[in-house]
Amino acid sequence: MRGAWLVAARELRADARHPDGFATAVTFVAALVLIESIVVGPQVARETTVAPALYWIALLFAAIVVTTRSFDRELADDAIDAVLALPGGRDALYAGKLIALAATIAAVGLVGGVLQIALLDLTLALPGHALVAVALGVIALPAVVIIDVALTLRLRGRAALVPVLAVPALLPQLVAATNALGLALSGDATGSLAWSGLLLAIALVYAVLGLTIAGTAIE
Amino acid sequence: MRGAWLVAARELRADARHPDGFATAVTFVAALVLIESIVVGPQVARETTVAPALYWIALLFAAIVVTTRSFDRELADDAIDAVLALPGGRDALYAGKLIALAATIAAVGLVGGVLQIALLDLTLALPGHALVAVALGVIALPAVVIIDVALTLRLRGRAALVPVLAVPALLPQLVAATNALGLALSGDATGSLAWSGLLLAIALVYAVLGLTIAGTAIE
Amino acid sequence: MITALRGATVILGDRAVLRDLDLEVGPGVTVLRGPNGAGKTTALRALAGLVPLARGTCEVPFDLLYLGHRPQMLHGLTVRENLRFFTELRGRTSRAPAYSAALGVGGAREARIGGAIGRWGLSADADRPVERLSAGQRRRASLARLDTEWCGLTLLDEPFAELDDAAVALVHASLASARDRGDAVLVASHGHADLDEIAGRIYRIDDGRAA
Amino acid sequence: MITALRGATVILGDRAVLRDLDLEVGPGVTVLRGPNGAGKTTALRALAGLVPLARGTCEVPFDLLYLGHRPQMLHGLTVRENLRFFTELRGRTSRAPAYSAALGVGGAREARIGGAIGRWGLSADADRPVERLSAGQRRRASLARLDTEWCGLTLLDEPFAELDDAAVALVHASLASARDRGDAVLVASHGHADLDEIAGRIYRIDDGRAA
Amino acid sequence: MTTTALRGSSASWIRLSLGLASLAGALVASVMALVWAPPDANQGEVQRIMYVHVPSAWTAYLAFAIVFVASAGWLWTRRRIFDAIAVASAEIGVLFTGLALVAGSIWAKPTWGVWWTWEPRLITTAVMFVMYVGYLLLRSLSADVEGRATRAAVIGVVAVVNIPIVHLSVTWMNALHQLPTVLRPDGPAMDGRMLATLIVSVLAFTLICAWLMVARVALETSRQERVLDARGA
Ligand code: HEM
Ligand SMILES: Nc1ncnc2c1ncn2[C@@H]1O[C@H](COP(=O)(O)OP(=O)(O)OP(=O)(O)O)[C@@H](O)[C@H]1O
Ligand SMILES: Nc1ncnc2c1ncn2[C@@H]1O[C@H](COP(=O)(O)OP(=O)(O)OP(=O)(O)O)[C@@H](O)[C@H]1O
Ligand SMILES: [Mg+2]
Ligand SMILES: [Mg+2]
Repeated sequence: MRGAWLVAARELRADARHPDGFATAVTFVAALVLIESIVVGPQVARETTVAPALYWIALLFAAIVVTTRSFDRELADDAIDAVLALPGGRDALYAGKLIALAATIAAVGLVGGVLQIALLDLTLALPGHALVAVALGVIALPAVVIIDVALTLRLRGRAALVPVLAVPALLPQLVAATNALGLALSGDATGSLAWSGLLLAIALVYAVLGLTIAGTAIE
Repeated sequence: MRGAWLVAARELRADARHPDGFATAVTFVAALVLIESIVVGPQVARETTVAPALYWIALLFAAIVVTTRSFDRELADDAIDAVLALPGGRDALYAGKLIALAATIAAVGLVGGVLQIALLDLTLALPGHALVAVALGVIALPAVVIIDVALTLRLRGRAALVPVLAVPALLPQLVAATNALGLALSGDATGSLAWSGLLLAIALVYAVLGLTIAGTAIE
Repeated sequence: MITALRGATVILGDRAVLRDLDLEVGPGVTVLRGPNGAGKTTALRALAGLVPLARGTCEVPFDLLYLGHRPQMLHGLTVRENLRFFTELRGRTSRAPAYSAALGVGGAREARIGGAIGRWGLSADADRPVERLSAGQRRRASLARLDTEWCGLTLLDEPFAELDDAAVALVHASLASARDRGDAVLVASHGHADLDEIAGRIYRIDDGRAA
Repeated sequence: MITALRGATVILGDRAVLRDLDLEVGPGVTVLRGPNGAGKTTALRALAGLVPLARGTCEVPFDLLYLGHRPQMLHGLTVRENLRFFTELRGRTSRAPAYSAALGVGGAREARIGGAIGRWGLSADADRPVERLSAGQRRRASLARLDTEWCGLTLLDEPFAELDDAAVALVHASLASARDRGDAVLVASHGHADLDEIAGRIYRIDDGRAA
Repeated sequence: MTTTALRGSSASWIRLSLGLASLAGALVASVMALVWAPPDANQGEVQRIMYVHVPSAWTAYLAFAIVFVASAGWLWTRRRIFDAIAVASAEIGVLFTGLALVAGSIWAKPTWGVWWTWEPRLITTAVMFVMYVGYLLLRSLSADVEGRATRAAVIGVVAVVNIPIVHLSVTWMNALHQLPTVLRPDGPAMDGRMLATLIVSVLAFTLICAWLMVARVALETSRQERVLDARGA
């Protein structure tokens, strides 16, 4: 696992060099939240059950986007083969990308969340609890999506297959994250923390599962 | 323009060889409609204003997915350069992809529509009018998305950039298509046809615009 | 003169990759030499109209065949389907009726495609999708276009890369017959000294300039 | 014996690409020859653990350096950053403490990376992102790993592709010094007859079998 | 040669007897379901759909559990037979999930007034269906025997969590769907003849499942052998 930090640093350096990836992911989240709000109507979109759900769906798709982008870079000139041929390369690749992508998605989530609060004029009763929910909810996303992207690495139709594989697997996570954030919005501290606890459990399970199978999953 | 049909045939042949691309696009639409309906709740999702909006959003993202896939295939081994270096290659590429992708998206839209009707238990008052709306609404999607994908062809962050460029450009189209389909659902024949007329106009404008600038847009 | 770059300057990213380059391509084989990073690929792409000039002019003839660094075959289609697509597209878009006729239709065209496939040693792989081929096989498939779509002007970027000896000999034979037909071929290559024997003219560039 | 394939069969898609192949790599330079599509690349990938065997066995040593058909550098990072990443990662994951120490840390490591960049003629391009390099420059960057991460076993797939004469000579020098160190190098190549002079052992394969 | 011939004939004998047994089971179950079992006190005749709906769902569970075991077996041993079993049971599981969905929908229309509604069991069943369709899509996309098996096995291992989720989903929130009536801690709560019919239907479906499985596994192994034999050609 000692290589994980190196891979993460490499990932974040390439991202920082070209922050356009981050910028587009944020714009993507904003556009999705905006368009979905227009569709369901502003009253509905502001409800404390609907707003967090829209937020997490947008974040899930943003996670798919940044993960795919990260692996696309890896596929150019077969860069990934060089890492896979190193001892412990597969595990380092998974863990490193997990760290880097969780950090990126968390940043996208923070900016996207502030945007959504501003756009929909939401009042956040418990900001601290909301932060905890976002921080914990953000880990499981790359843990699952990385595996799905890795499984479909050189396949045609990857762009469509990843959501198909990831959405069902992340449904419990989406439900828990929506509830944790929704209760933080409406001011139910204990309820929010209980769901956040579940989020932590889900994140741990998926991360451990991912680390276990990454060796076989990454072709 | 005589090369357009050849390009379209090539495109459709490669797709037919691997219909999994189509299958995943359909599953993608189904998954998106499913998850969005879960989020906004079944009562809301069935409303004649909301259901068509969800449908068109899903179809827009499916269009982005199939178009990106189509150009990804083109980028492998620089295949696109060979077409661009041929006389009239750029225009043939745009027009050919427009034909092929409109056909593919129309097929995805039909299957996805049937799925949505079944899933949400919708009653379709005017099936004929709905078909017209889908047929016309489907043309503008690739007309715009192809240009956006072509503009971002070799850029990082393309996956996120395309929706950001396409969604605002297609907002009038989404509104018109949602209304045309919604009125067909609720049984207002003249209203639906009026919006379909607007859809036709939008499709024509975007297709002509696309043909005009394709030469410069495709790098 | 079939094509020429005159005072061509190309800027890619932060860097002037070609600077005031003059290059004339007439009938016969012209060779463009230079070390790695000299600008050979960029010069060919400029001639093919794939890279804009910041300064200078480029006379692009209507019809040309550009075989780039990578094999340029569409993944998902077989070798034969790729070759057929290119011949048909060229036949349809070419402004010279005689030329489109010469490309053949139906049976004649299929026969020529089959002949090219056989000549480049791809008979066993002709109906496999190109992404399943080895690097050398894919390069051969791309070079088979020399036989199916011969052209007044052909641009070849490192045609020998990835080829085994048998295939290298085939490229030499193709170059010789193009020269004998009076067509123009521009070959970019760093090594392959034996090219000099067949070359009518040799340009040397370095760092984007004539050297 | 440093590594070996025994009775190796590899099936890719619908096709048996290697069939019952035996291949032994000992200290010194071993050359793998064969025409286009023979299975050279696949044999190297099998040895690197990148392709599963359908039958047979492969003894992969813990540490190896695999330089494939393509340059394997991460786009978005510079040449120097790529080289630094690989050295560091190898130093961290290697089980041999002496080896990780030899890879150097801090100043010593940076000096070695700088030396490799200079030797492969990339000083002017070391701090440019790799996607802006020409094909030959990118290949040189990849080969610079021979100097920064020398290894008990090195697998080279067509190392001469895209290189100009100066760089070809550098590869030959690297092969000679690896042999003198007693390391094992396996080179897959179709041409380059001069490899035979340095080769301790030459395998010929065709259609996935020993030929 | 003799052994394979022997194995071949014994395999086809098993297949034949399983086929006959499934046919017999289907006949008996049909008669019991359509004639012998009493109509439901509240729902009347439509309730007979249960004898298709419930066995389909349970057979799908069984098939997906086999996918899990076989996927783990492949990842552990890399023996091809596990991959063949995994793909066979995944297809059968998708088939029977589809059947349960369709039968459930047909049942829902007269009893609930809609073909489909949004409540936990229905959603989770749909999600399970999509996930295993994804499994099959993933397989169909990759042509490499080994790579395909490994990719699919990863999903086959992960997707098994759907079974408990679907089963337990009725206990979440205010479910519209039938609460456990048979598989519940304090024993089945159902008319005796209905229960007997249901048990026979479940047995019949399990037999059909086994029959399909044996045939599909045989097909898959012969396919694998053909690919392996390409090396002799
Ligand atoms: C599309 C709609 C439906 C779906 C997807 C569905 C799905 C399922 C599933 C997956 C099971 C197996 C549960 C388990 O044992 O873990 C099941 C069982 C069952 N379903 Fe449905 N169902 C649907 C509609 C209906 C309707 C309309 C009825 C009756 C009004 C019904 C009655 C039952 C009954 C009685 C059981 C057996 C419960 C037990 O004893 O445990 N279902 N259904
Ligand atoms: N992914 C794949 N699927 C199916 N067949 C493949 C695949 N990759 C390679 N092959 C086939 O395997 C054979 C060997 O390929 P390989 O790339 O190992 O050859 P090679 O000796 O390296 O050839 P070259 O000299 O052209 O690089 C070829 O016939 C090729 O068509
Ligand atoms: N997209 C780009 N952006 C910036 N610089 C580039 C780009 N592509 C190429 N260059 C630079 O332009 C110069 C010439 O590149 P080019 O590919 O034309 O060289 P070449 O002569 O074909 O080299 P080789 O023999 O390695 O193929 C190189 O120094 C390279 O670094
Ligand atoms: Mg070049
Ligand atoms: Mg090779």
